[in-house]
Amino acid sequence: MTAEEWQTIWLTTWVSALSVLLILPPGVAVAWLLARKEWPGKSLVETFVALPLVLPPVATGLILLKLLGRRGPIGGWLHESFHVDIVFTWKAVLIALGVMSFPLLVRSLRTAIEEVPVRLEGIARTLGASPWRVFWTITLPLARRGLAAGVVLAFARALGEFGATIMVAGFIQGETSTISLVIYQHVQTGHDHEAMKLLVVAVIMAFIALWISETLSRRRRAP
Amino acid sequence: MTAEEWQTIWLTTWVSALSVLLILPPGVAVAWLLARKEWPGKSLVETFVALPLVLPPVATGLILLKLLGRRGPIGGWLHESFHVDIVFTWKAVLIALGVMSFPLLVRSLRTAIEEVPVRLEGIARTLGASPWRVFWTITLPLARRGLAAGVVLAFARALGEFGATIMVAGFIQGETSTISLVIYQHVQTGHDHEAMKLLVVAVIMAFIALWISETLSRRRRAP
Amino acid sequence: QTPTLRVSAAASLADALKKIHGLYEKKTGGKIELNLGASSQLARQIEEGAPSDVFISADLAKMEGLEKKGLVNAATKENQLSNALVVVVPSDSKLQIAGGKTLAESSVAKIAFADPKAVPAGIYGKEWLTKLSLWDKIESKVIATENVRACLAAVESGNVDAGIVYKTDAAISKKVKIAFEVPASEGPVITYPMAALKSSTHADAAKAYLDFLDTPEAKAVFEKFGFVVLPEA
Amino acid sequence: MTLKLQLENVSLPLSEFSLKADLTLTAPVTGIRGPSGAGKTSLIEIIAGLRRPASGRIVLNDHVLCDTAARVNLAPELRRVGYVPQDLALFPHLSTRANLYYGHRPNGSATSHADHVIDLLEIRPLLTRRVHNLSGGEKQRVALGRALLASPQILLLDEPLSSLDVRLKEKILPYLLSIREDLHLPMIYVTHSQKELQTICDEVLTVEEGRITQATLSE
Amino acid sequence: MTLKLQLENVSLPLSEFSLKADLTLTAPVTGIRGPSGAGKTSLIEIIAGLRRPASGRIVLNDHVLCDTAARVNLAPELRRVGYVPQDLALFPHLSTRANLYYGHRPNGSATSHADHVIDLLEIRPLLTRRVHNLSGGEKQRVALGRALLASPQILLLDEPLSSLDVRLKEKILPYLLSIREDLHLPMIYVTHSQKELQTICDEVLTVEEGRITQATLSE
Ligand SMILES: Nc1ncnc2c1ncn2[C@@H]1O[C@H](COP(=O)(O)OP(=O)(O)OP(=O)(O)O)[C@@H](O)[C@H]1O
Ligand SMILES: Nc1ncnc2c1ncn2[C@@H]1O[C@H](COP(=O)(O)OP(=O)(O)OP(=O)(O)O)[C@@H](O)[C@H]1O
Ligand code: MOO
Ligand SMILES: [Mg+2]
Ligand SMILES: [Mg+2]
Repeated sequence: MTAEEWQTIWLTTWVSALSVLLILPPGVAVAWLLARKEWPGKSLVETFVALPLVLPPVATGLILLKLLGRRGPIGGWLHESFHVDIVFTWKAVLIALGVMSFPLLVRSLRTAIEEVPVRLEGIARTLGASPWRVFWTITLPLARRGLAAGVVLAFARALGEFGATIMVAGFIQGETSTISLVIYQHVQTGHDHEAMKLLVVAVIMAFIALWISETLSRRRRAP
Repeated sequence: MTAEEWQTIWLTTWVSALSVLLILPPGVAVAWLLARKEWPGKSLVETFVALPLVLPPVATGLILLKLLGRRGPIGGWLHESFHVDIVFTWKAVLIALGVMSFPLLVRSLRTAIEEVPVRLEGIARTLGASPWRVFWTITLPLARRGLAAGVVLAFARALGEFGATIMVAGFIQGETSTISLVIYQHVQTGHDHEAMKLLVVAVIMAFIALWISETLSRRRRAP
Repeated sequence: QTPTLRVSAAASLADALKKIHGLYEKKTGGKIELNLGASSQLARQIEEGAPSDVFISADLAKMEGLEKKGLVNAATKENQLSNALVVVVPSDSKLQIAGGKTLAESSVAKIAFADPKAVPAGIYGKEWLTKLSLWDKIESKVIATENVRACLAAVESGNVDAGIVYKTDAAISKKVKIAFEVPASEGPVITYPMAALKSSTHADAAKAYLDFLDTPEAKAVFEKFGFVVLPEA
Repeated sequence: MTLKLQLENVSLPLSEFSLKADLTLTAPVTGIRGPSGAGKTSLIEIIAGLRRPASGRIVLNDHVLCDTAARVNLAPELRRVGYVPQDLALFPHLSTRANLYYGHRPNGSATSHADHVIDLLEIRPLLTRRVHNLSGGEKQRVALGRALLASPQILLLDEPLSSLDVRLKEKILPYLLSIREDLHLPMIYVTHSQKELQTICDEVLTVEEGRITQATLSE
Repeated sequence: MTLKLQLENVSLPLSEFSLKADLTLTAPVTGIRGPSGAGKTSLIEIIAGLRRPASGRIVLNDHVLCDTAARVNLAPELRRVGYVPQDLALFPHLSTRANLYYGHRPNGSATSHADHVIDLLEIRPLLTRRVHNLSGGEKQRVALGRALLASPQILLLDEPLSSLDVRLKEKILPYLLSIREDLHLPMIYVTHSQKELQTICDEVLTVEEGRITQATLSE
């Protein structure tokens, strides 16, 4: 492993993990709203959430670029107000990974929340628990398997994301060069050997992530 | 909509749907084996199944190309023995889509199967049902929400897949030109207007797929 | 009866080739299946045995790579098309680009390139600046993108000061303008080599197709889309 | 504390008939009996706030719990009921202890209230166990303990002793009696056992196909 | 058909103690009683094949159900037991009818056997209902019906009447008695009710902390 490769591995690890962490709170909220509430426009929000899965990644990337670019509505505002640039920095990688894995987290978690018996939530409330406490102590723990599955899928997707990332973050060694981008570059230039090396690294990272999630969920598994 | 666009929409629809259909039987089998059985090498198989999610799509595409190309072990054999070519035909699209969406199906379904109480399966067996019948009448129906989520995710992913498809199937109008590939092409050549049109079509298809799965699962929802 | 041909061509040729294929099909009655992609990706596909009759690359390197592997019917190879390299800036930019050296100045902080390691457009750009001994100063400012289109989009976004693309690509976007056209004398010779492939089962038809691209009506189309047609060597 | 629970024109459509309740309960312990499927559980769950009546008004000690006309339906957590459901509904992911203490509200007087309940119900050895492999009777005692520890203002017991052996029944019944006397905690007690009705109840309601009749105990 | 159920040195570790069984049952109906948490359900589930003993041998009418030494453990579906579990365990995704008929095996003699059971248990009006909103007693009757319709060779009943009202109990008990007489279907019957033991059982086992003692009914 060269120093550059280590840098790539490290960058990919923390940016993927951070992106999953960042989408967790909104992901949990959206999953709950979709699972437990009926509201007008629900199907639209659902479709909207699923979009990054349905559209080719370049298209998602292009949309993000248009939004976050210095001339885009969000990027422009950030630039004017805070002198912060998103596009072509690690922040853009973070956002691209988050957006691309969001649907996977939400769909898994939502399905799991739907399976939690409303009755248990009701019983918990007769015992004096507020809806908020019920959510944290009953709903979410009972949906933990789906949550774990969602997190694993989201993290895996973040590791593999390429199309949207390169569009919005470019390929900048050390700043935005995730494993996927580097593998792509090696494949493009015919450096199959280097590509293979990083491929193996990606596989090992996936293996570790799966293994951690297995171990965590096994610890409290009902027989 | 031009005739070509209709052709693209139609091709995408059937090839995505067919790919999901084709991965269903092995997906269900693998999900069940992962959820219910302990066996050596299980973690390896798990990682292996997750690979197409973790690797950048081009890498998966390249691997498929190496396997299925006329010089590859599988493609070569098929060419020699049956004069069947896979690469650059709709068959390659089918395979690429199936491989890319397989992990999503398996992970969702597996999580759902793990949630099915083993006790109910046991009770069903005391009533004389074989493990096979128990699977079809108890396990799978109780995991139906996870199955539906898996199918939706897989189908959505099939609609959006680009990197692996273009590698192994190329872009050939009418044969391998899925919506994703055509959108990419339009983006490439600056035809943003046409790209947008197909983007909307993809969104509508996703909306319909979600709506169908909603309706199906709502019909038999427990309150 | 003219057989169906599969042509693998660099994505930047998409519009021109679609038009020309219309003419070809009308004239010969043969059908063309056009496989569009990045040149590097097309080369990989051909290497791995994907069925193809003709390859049109956006640079010489990809074609040579295949030639070395013995996949190209060398007799049919010709370098007939060319393109020009341009520097684009956002259409409302006040930046004046007088040449390569402006790019090395501090007024230009970030430049988008189609990946200079892999994508032809970027490789040409790098060659040009290397020739001017400016590459070392510029390399750290480079934002590598996946392809030419992404490079344009990067300029459009306003997050880079300039980008290097083909002249034909610059026409795609209204949000960028050409600030500088690299003179043919200064830049590398951009060539789109084309050749029939050895694996082709329709060698004659492939040859006939390549000849058709040489006809005046085809050349007119190429020129209309901004390509430079090189004189016969 | 005396109980005054008013159910005014309460109605809840069930599959074959509607449950109709229009009565005032004032007895410290009201027994409820009636054939299987008569509507006993439904009645209790309306009071607990788990089911919403189609119409009617429920007032507990001048506190409006539910008033469909005024679109008032107090959330279950604000009703302070201690409900022991017929199906127990323990939280499967929590330990026995966590189940027991889920709604724990120390009741001012005795700090050892919880310990007392746990010993009385003989569930101390189970505290660290996961609930899914407790025996039927053990689960029932945990559900009863969970409701008691929440220091409710009214106990709703739906066949709370049905899976217990005679010795435990004869130990727990007097305890419930003592709660009634000492803590003045009103109860509504669903049971099929004539003996339990006679031991603990001051008044008995009979539910039949959704209709409720007040009856004397002697019957 | 006469019953001969041999449990030889069967042992199953539970959380506080081990269940030990070494006895032969020959009575048509064997009652099982004992304190809550004694091991009654565990014993039944070993016979049903839902739990695997750590050691021992179980033989039903010269048919080896389980023999840990020979690594034999007959699958539950081959044991032809009709098990009514204490927690009922209805299939939540199926209708009442589908639950009832899940293991249906028409028993040669009477084609209307199923109809008879359904009417006796008074569950005909429930047939098209989803099971999740049945009342407690309704669920219990469905679970009983489901086991009876499977035409088992032995009935394992774990407090099968605990949630039923007196009238239903007094209707179903005689039916179980008639099954015993007419169909010679042996039963193992767990209950806390002395009355049920006396009505239906020929012999009674007492389980206490995993130890099983054979007792006479008069006790
Ligand atoms: N959510 C519901 N929707 C429709 N019908 C219901 C619902 N819940 C219960 N029922 C029906 O209403 C009737 C009364 O049910 P309930 O649970 O109140 O009976 P119960 O008196 O508690 O009976 P048991 O003694 O058997 O527990 C039953 O026939 C039941 O099937
Ligand atoms: N899978 C298990 N693992 C460990 N301990 C268990 C398991 N299942 C039950 N136990 C414990 O073994 C003891 C016997 O349980 P069992 O369910 O057989 O009791 P029971 O006699 O049926 O009681 P009840 O009358 O309350 O239903 C209980 O203390 C119970 O907590
Ligand atoms: O036409 Mo290219 O191969 O994207 O430079
Ligand atoms: Mg009830
Ligand atoms: Mg028991």
